[in-house]
Amino acid sequence: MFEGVPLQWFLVTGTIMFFVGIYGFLVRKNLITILMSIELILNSVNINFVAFNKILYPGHLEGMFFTIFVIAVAAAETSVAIAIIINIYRRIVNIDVEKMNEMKY
Amino acid sequence: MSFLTLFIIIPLLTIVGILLCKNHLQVKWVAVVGMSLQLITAIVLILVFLAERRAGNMAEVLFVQDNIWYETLNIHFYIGVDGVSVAMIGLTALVVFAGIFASWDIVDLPREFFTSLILLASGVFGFFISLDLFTMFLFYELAVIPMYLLIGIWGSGPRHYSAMKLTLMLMGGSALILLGMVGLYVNSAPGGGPLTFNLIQISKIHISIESQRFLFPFLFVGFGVLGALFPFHTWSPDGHASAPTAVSMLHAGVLMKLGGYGCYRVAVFLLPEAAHQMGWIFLILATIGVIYGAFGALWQKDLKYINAYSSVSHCSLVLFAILMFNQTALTGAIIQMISHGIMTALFFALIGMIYGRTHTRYINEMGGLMKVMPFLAVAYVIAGLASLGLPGFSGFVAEMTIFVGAFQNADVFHRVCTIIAASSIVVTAVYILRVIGILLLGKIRNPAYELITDAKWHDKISVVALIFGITLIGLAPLWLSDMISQGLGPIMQKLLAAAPILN
Amino acid sequence: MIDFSFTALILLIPLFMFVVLGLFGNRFKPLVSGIAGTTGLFVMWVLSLITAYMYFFVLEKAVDGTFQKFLAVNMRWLTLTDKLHIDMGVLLDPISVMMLIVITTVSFMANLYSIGYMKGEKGYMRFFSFLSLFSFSMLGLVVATNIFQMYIFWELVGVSSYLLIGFYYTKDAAVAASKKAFIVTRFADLGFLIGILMLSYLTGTFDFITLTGPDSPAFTSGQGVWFLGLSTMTWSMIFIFMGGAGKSAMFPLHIWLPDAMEGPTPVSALIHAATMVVAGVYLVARLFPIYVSTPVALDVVMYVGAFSSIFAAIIACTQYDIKRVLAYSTMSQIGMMMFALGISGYGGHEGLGYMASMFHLFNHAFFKALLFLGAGAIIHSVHTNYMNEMGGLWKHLPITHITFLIACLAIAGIPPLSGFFSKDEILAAGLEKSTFLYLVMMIVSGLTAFYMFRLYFSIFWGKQTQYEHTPHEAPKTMTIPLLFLAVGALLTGLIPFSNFVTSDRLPFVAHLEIWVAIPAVLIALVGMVIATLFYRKENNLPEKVFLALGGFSKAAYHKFYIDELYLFITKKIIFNYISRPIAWFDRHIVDGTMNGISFVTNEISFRIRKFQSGQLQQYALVFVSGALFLALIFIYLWTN
Amino acid sequence: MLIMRHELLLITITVILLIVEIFLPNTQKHKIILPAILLMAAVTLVGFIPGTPGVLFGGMYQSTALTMMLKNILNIGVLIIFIQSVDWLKQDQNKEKVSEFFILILSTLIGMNYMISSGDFLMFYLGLELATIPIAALAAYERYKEKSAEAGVKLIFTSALSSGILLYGLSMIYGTTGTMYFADVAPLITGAPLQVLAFIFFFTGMAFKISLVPFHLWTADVYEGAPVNVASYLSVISKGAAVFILTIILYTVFAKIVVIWSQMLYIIIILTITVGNLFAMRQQNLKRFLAFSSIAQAGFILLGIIGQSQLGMTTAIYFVLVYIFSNLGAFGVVAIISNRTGKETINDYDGLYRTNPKLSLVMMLALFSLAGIPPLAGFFGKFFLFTAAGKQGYFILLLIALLNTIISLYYYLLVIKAMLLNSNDQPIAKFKSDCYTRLGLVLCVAGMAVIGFASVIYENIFNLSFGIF
Repeated sequence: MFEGVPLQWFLVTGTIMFFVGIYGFLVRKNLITILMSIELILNSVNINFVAFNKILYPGHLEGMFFTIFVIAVAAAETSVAIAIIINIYRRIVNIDVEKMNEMKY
Repeated sequence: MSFLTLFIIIPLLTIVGILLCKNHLQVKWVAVVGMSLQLITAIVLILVFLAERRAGNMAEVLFVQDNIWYETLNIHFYIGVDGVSVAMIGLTALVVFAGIFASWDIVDLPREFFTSLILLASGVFGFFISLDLFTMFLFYELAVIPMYLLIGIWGSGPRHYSAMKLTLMLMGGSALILLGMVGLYVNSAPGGGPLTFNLIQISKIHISIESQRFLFPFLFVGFGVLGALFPFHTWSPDGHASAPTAVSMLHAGVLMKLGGYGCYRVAVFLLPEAAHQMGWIFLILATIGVIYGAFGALWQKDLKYINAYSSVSHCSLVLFAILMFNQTALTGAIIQMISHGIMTALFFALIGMIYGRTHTRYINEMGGLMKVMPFLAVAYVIAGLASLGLPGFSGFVAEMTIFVGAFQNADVFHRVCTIIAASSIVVTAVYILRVIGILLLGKIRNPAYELITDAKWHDKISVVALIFGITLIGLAPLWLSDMISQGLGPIMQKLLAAAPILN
Repeated sequence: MIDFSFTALILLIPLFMFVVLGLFGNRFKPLVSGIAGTTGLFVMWVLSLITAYMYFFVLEKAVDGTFQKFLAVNMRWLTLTDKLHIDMGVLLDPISVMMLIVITTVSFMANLYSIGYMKGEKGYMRFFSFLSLFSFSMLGLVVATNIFQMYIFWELVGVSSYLLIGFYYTKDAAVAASKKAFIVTRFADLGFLIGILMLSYLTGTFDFITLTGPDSPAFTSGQGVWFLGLSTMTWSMIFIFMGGAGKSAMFPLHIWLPDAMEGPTPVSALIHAATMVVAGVYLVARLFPIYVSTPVALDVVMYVGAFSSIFAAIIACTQYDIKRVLAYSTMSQIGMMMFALGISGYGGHEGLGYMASMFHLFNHAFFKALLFLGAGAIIHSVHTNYMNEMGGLWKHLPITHITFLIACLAIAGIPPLSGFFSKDEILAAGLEKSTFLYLVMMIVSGLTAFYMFRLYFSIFWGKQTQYEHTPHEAPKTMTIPLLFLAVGALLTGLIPFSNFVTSDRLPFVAHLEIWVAIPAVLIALVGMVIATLFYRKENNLPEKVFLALGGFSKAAYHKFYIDELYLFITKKIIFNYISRPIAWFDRHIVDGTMNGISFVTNEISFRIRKFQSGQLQQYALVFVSGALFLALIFIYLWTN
Repeated sequence: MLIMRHELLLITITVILLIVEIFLPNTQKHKIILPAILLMAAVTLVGFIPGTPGVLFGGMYQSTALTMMLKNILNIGVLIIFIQSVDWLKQDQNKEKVSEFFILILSTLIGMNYMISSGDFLMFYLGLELATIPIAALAAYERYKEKSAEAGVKLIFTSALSSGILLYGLSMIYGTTGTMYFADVAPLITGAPLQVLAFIFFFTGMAFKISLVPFHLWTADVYEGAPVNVASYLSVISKGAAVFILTIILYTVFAKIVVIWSQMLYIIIILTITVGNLFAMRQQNLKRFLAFSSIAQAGFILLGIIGQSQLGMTTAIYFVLVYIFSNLGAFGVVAIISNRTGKETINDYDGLYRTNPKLSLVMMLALFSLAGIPPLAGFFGKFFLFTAAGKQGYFILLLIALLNTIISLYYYLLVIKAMLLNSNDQPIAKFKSDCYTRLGLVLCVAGMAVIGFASVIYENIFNLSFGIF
């Protein structure tokens, strides 16, 4: 269904997503939303992989596989992250990233 | 298996013995036995060496032992001695021996004290016998580091500050040395073939002038820091002032000699052209150091500071002589190292003993000690006379050899430096006599000192041993100077070969 | 050819005595050590007399009729370069043999004297061991075979003088004096050393025989102009003379000599009158051929000698401490010797001054030692150094009185006593050189006569002083040396010196210059007469004259403020303006730099700590920007 | 199947531990400690049996003598950590989650092993994540501590970000080369700007693991917050593994753009060493202190990598080996003391020698070894690193590094000063450490003492490693 859509579009989309993700990571205060922006980054990566695979190297499916694995790993990562976040929420009823600065210098 | 390895094995065994000891007394006696063995071995070494030479064995280095260690890096455990290192070993053994007795009264953690002291000594011995730059550097650092603990734990005054300053400055020096040694290693095989740290091999090849010019300052300054090269000498006064007796003895007596020896054996020997080209810079520094140290000593009130500055002056004289690049001056440099080593060790030993009795090191708080402690006082006078270069003591031999040698350089620059340096003997006389006058002669200022006792037996042993060394060299220097100047053959060939390349 | 190697014993005996007394002296009774030391020196004395006899009368002369100059003993001590090496040995030639006699005689006498003089002193054996050390070093100096051996013993002499001056080490004055003596001479020795370095570099040898031989390298090399229009050789000889001037207390390096009188009197007699202080003269005489080849240097010797001579003579007239008077007279007499060397030429009658100088040295040793020992005896009995606290001692100390009088006559140059002859030769030689200096010397001898008899009268006659306990004559051990030396002072002048000691070792006949002698004697008599008028009876003439001369006499009384000048230079300039700033510089600049480095490092590490803010997002920012930064750099670098 | 020996063994024991864990009642959990250690020891030993090199999964997994050796090194390190952490695990608050510690550590170790012997970026990525994520859980291991949780957050989020960036780089590599296999990628690396960008993104991912400046900021906080043994694990094992794989990839995959990455390393080395030292100077908490010192050490390791030659790789690996022992020695002492007394700052250590001489001796040796003082192994490691860099002609870099060694010596001496020189009216009380801790420390000291002199170790590493040329 994507016939004729040039590669650049995908890449541009991916790049935008990537930097949106980075931006989100840098500015959002809520740990959950930061987690979401990480997901954005990973998904931009996925888009790249898939697009490359589909358009440039349609021969075999490395990119696809990679994407699948990335998704899986992301899930694992997220779960651990959320576990820790919950743990923190239990103690200080708050998940504001800026509160996480007990250790510094 | 050359018997030189004994010089490393004996101290290590001594350390093991000390660690096994039950009580303080045992520790001391084990240390004494070990170091006496070391001294005997050193004397035997000197005799055997002289015998070998007399038997016509003119090899560049004797008693060689060469075990391959790191094959792919071509690092060897390669030891051997020539006249110079034999002399230095003799010095070290004597000073360490005296040092053990001088630190007889250590009560706080004696086991640790003697362990680090002997560790230091083994480092020095290793440095002098090793002919492979890697092991040389290893032993060098091994000798420097225990200093920190020795000064920091058993020292006096601002000991933490001094210890830290001393260690960091010396380690800064060794950092430069390491850079230079790596540079030598990299340049050690210009014609292809395996790179090597082997000092003798490197001395045989010709390193390109550019890399020589790059490496020489690092090596010379690096060793110069330990050799109290102006203006890198500033660790010395504080360090000596804070160090306990035996440590000052070993440090000024032996450790500072590593600097001079390294300057000669590594920097000048391996990089002759660069030495010829850049020597003048360091010659100026050394000359300044000679005068500067003497005048610095003139103003001090603290015995150890006085002696520290005079050490700066004498050690700068060593570097000064090395930079004269002729056989006589170099011989003088080595003799000066030995002479100053014994002499300053004697000084520090006496200062320690006096301090232990009067609990002050400020000369104008003492006075008239000649009455209450004749033995120590007379010994101090002897040390003083030796240090101001009185004939019959080693200092005279060394200084005269240096000056005569230095004066053989015909150009005005060297002449002027020589005369300036020579004028230091007057200043030396002034501050030595000033101290003797205030400290020992005159009336006893503090009535409390009427009750002071004279030297104990262990004090006497260490003092007498050192005085014997001074007078032996002072009265019969011929064997020593011949032994040394034979050892200087190779470096002279290189220097002479280097001179025409430049002119 | 006789084997003279036994002369080595002359050196070894006192060395042995020194070691034994120094190490084990405190085991013996004091008296034992004194006697032991003296016997040692006696043997030494006898040996040197034998040496002198055999050298001058038994040993056949060389083919050209000169006294031989040869190495009795020689051994390598230290090798410096392939050419230069220091040897230890014994060189025999007329002057060294003459000095042997002088030194051994005087030191034997002084030792004998000290047995009585030092009785009951603390550190008796220390004193005798030091005396032996001194005799050893002094002998080693005079028999030195090469200039470096001479330098070595030169230093040893200096140190033994230091030890002996500071013998009463609890007296601050003594300590200060010894320090001063050592440092001043040390400073002079620096010149000596530099001179040796230059000379040895130019000639490539230390050896005296080579240096002073007929075809010495010193005559040819180093003649090029080097500095201030003088040749290198001239400069080296001037530097060497600096050393000699220091030891011989020539102006301006003389300041240590008067203070040196803080030492025990026998020491003053031995070291600071007879032997050590003439070492400078001996040095110049030893290198005389080279000095002759460098006339400028020789003129320096002459002028320094002449000036010091009159300078000291003037001061001597104003002092009250009898030992200081004697010290200044010593300086003045040595100035004469230097002057005599300075005006002398080489060879035959040209070398009259040389001969005269040596002759005067020889005589001076006797009568000056006699004067000092006499003064010692006086001080010993009246316990004061100041002549204005004495008077009328002639009936208390008959022997001392007689011997002292003889010595005074001798030094004043009254015939037929020894001083007359040598002084006559000096003046004769001076007259040949220049009239002006001749007149100066005349004034000096007049002054000499004056101050000696001023001393004599105010001690033995003058006012009748009451002493708390009546003075008594010194014991035998002290009077015997006095008598012996008095005999010496009477007779030594009759020795036909020019038959033995001459500049080229070739005997010649020096006859009495009657036209020189008469005015010299006259002026001496004038001096004596004035002294008699002033001091025979107590009167106020001296004060009148003193005041009449006003500022000049005051300056003379204060030794022309030379000491103050030195104090100013050392204490003020060197300590405050050199040493102190250096110490400050070292603490604050050099050390400060090192501490500054560490401080700066600390400061930086403190400043940059805010990067570790603990904020997760700030970390991320740094992370990302770091990545992008690298990317920027390297893509940029790569594209061009 | 023997090709995958290491991984399989680890997986097996992990599974065994899991099963045992299930059947153990909560009060009995600590019984698992000894078997776990023994199993690990067995695995470590088995690992030394020479195996047959080969490839699996069509080259995604490749096992060579080199990788086996690297895995063995890691195994030894992990074993020591296990032994050292016993004392800590036996505390009450950890009673019922003892086995998690072992299981999580082992799974990260598996990840590292896969990462090391990966022949393909996919395998590499999987290994990387497997090696990272469980550590976050470990960092937050002490639930009751707020710091611990914070450490977990910081670690997991930063690692997620870095792996995201790394992945982005990988995607571009894929885009430019069309393959993920190292062997196929290598020839296609041309240094086109996109590839350079890709490489840099990839590199930041690794730099995060090795904690190079400026990607290091998480390190100190995580080390401080996490339990000491986890911190030591982070500082030696995961860092070491990352160094190994980075070296391999740089030398194989990116060999063609060596010009670029050597320049880049040049900058990063200077930054890392200097910043690490400057921060370490001022630290009071020993864990933070060791964190920054380990950052500086990482910079030194890069000196070997920048050597580009067989010598360079050898020295890097050799130094990691030395560093494992030295750092574990230091961490071991910190761990036991903080377990027994809860004291972690340098001032608390004042006068330690008077009360606990042996411990402070070990600490001193470890610090000296880190500072590169002979005759300890650290000296040899540093010297060889410098030789490697010098052989490549990086003398200015060398000079800067050497000057930094002085700073590092300074702060190591600060700790030694506290222990030996300073006096203290209430020093840490004398206590008797259990046999596990002693064993662990003895192993470390033995390592520090032996590795330097036993040149055979170095020679082995040398024979297995390779250079670009």
